[in-house]
Amino acid sequence: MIKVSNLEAGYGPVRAVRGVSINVGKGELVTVLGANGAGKSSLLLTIAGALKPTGGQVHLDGIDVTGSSPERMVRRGVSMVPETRDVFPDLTVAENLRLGAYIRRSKIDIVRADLEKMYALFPRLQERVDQAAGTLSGGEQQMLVIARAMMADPKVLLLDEPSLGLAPNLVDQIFDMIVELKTTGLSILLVEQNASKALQIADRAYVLRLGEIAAEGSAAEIAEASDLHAMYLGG
Amino acid sequence: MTRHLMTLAVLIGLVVLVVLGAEFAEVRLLSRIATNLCIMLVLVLGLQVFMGNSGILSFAHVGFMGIGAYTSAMLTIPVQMKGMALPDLYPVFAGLQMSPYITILIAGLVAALVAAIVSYPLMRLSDAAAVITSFALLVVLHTVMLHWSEVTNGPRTLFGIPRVTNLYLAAGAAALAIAAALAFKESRLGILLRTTRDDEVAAGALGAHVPNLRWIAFILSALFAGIGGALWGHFITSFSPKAFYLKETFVILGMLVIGGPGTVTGAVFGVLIVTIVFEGLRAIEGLVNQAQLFSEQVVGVTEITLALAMIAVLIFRPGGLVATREVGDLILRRMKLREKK
Amino acid sequence: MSSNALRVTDISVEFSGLRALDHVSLFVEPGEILGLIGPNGSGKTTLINATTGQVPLSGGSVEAGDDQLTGLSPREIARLGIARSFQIVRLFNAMTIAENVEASALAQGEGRRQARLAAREMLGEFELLDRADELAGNLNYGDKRRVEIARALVARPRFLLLDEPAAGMNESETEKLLNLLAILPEQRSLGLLIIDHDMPLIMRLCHRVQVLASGKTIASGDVSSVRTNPAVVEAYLGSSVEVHT
Amino acid sequence: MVGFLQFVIDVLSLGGAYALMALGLVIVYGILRLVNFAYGELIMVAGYSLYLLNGSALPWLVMAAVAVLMSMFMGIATDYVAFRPVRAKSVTAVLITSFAFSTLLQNAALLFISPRPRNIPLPDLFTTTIEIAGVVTPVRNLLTIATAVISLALFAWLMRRTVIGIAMRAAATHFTMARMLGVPANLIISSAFAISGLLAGIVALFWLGRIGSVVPGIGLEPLLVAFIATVIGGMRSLQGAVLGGFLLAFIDTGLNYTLPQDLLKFRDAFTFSLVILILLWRPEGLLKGPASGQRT
Repeated sequence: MIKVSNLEAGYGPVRAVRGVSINVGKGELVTVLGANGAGKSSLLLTIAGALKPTGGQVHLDGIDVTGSSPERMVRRGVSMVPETRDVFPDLTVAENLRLGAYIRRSKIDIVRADLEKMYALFPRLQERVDQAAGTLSGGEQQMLVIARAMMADPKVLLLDEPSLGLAPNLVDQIFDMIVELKTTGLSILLVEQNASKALQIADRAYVLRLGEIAAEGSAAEIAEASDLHAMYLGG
Repeated sequence: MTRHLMTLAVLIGLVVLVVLGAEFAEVRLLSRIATNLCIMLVLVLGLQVFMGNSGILSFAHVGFMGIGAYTSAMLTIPVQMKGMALPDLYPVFAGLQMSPYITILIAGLVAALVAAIVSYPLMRLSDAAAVITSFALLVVLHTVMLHWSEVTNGPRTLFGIPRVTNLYLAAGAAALAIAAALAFKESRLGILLRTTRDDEVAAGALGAHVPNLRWIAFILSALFAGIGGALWGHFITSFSPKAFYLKETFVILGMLVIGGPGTVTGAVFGVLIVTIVFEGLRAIEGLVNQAQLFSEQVVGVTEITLALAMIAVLIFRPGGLVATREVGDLILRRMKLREKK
Repeated sequence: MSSNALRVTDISVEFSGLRALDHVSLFVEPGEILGLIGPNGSGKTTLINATTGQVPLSGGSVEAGDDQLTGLSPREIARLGIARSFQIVRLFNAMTIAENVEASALAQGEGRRQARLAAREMLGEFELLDRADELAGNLNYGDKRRVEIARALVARPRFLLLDEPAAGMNESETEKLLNLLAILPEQRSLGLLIIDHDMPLIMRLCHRVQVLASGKTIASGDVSSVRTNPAVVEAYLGSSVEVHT
Repeated sequence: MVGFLQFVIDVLSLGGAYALMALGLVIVYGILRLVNFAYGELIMVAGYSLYLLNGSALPWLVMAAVAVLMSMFMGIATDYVAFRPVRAKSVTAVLITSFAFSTLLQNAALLFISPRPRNIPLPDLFTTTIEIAGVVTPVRNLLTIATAVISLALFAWLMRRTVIGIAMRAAATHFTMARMLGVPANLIISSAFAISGLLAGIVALFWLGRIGSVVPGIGLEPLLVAFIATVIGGMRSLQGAVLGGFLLAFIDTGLNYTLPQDLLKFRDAFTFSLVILILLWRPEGLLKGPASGQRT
């Protein structure tokens, strides 16, 4: 589905992503683990087109999409949920979701049906349909940004730290929803700090360290083999 | 230290060249142009002191130029002419007539004082808010000049101002302005103010007092503007409030932006280049109008050219022609490079 | 805790209803290096911003020795000898390296001549003297970081707060930085607070470590005890991973 | 009572025009955080379009529509000439380029048309007066009120109900996030400039209708009005712009009614001093606008 080869990216002189190669198959849930500052978010932003790569390629379904603008990536079927959880605070929940379906705005009936699906998946959002998104709780905002990304009907979903700053029971809920989204055949690339949770639901995993891939394998292998503790807390 | 002296020498040398060129050519028009150029130097350097070091665009500058021009005019118009030139003048000033050389300085001080009072609260603002308030300040100053007929003769032309500004006086003032602008830039205050220009937050975290630094530069800038305005008034000898509004603002800003607001060298180069191009265009405009090639007068070509040049400079060379290093610095660096080879 | 320490007592910070810091306390002794760690979004940078007056406190107090810092502006706090660096380097890019460092001394109220001497001396120590007249904006990343630290030190701070000084550095640059920072506290008798994600760096450098998660302190103490603290492990890794030690 | 009604009509008709002007400035500022100094020239462009169409056989409404379209076109052109090339560089750079562009347009009018005022075609309706409850008022004033109400309602509908409107409001807070949903950045920005031009074009009809002619410097006063109104109301809030417009009209009209003659000439100085005071008291204006914002 998505194939990233030797990707390089950074902010000015800072090289955040250094020659990273990963791939995500169709319907696969792949997680990228790593300590803070390992380059996980930069990797996702680069794939989504929000950060310009300085080297390497990104292929989507075999087509070279390296350096496409974010709006084009969405049209090609790659949606991103950034870690900053950017709801549009002054827009209502319904308006946020409507904007999520921007690229499909002419297909009114299909969009309406998808909207109902999202409300079924996130009933909390339906209760707050006309509320300004800025007034939602952190967990509700997380649900909103995921639902909003799904409204573009993506083939690939890039999720950046969905558990960030949420209470444990909410984290469980969010992860349950990610699993449910996966059953629809969606390919998911999940960046997480919460390694144990991510490894429980992922098919495969990569470990990023200082902008480079330090380990890769099935979720079980990674959980088994690599010393996560050393990676996060020093060894 | 040497590089500052080098800069000073080169820039003042340029002024001297302009003076000598104008004198030896023995063309009256050239002398006029050179005098005007030197006055522009004072005004543009004044704007550079504030805008170049603080990074904040100010529209109010020519307002202070106007204050200077009117102050010096009011104090120097011969007593016998005052009844005609300024019929509404307050009686206290009616019998007053001072030496222009003193009033030019007073003009600068009055402009600086007004700037000190009105700008103090504005210096906390940044970005768009700062620019809009400076624009508002220009409108306020203009409105006051337009209607305070006791001092300005209202919207009508004020005449009878003694002509004292000649090429040497203007060139002397320009040389002083160059020295003062350079000295300020390299002074304690100048360095600290430039840190606030490059990064306001980091400057605050070092302990720089952002509003106070800006305020001092703004006052100094108004001092230049006031003196420049007075010199201009004693050169042109009659003017109305129209002379201190958007058109003049545009020219002064254009000179600074094209030359490079960040350096004194840039300000000087900007004045030189724009003046030369302007005079060239104006001559062509004059010829075309004289030949009556078109049914109406051709006007506005100079402004259009300047506007295009400003936009082009900001797109292709955002810092202006001389963006960060003064001319002395550039020369010494080149010499060092050559030595190494 | 001695009376001349930097003391942050029970502070809270709120951003539009969200609690970024929730009753956090810490202290840094002169001559000591304290590491502040925690997962993303745990409030580390906010703590530095709150200490140096960049964000207002909604509760608690900050003192340095006998000086009350609560409610002061960043400028006043800087003048009381608290220096900081930023997560993203913030140099004065259109000014020379020398001017960058000099400005810091000037901002402390030193005269032009002393400031220049102090700046030269500092640049000498940082081996930046031969590049003093280069524009700061043209430096490479590692050098920018070093200029930023030199700029902070020339103000002779009592306490220096560094926000991710090693972020974006390669291993040799990090090593250089580590050697530089390790000797600072004793050499200049200042207290150093350092945030970084590079755990090996924190381990080798810090005398004590404090861990934040979701705006609260979840652990503090010496490096090895913090590493094996179950709450810390959970904050970093999630609950169900076994701890290898 | 008659005096009061007169006052209300004056405030509403002036306020309607002011509010539309302010809205046109804010819609661009809200999204890009950049002030458009060439905004007043949109009025000038509409005016000269009318002048050039004068004498053609077209009905006035068609001429008016063409003038408004020209103003929209020039709005978009402003973006391409003055904003787009320097947008990423600095706030000051854009202020200067838009100021330069403003001067460029004015002088182009001076050069290619004339420095002297040029008459524009107006429908008879604009010059007739009407008596309501004892108050004699130009029909133009009532038309201004009606047009302002309709335009404001349309504008509100556009921003609340259409996808592009919602996208513009979204872009005002998180520009990059809007792009990550597939909203093209350039479309949003061009739309903002087009709407800005549309509003200026509509105001131009009434603004010029009062004077009957157009000169190259015509844009300055409406620009000043828009500045003051937006600063009072809040530079980033659409509602604030409307509020600021009506408030300014209230202040202006109030000063007109109350200030003695010899102080009235300083009215602009008073209102601008007020701007400065308001910015000091509330740098954000009366209404704060969206919670956060970023430039592209």
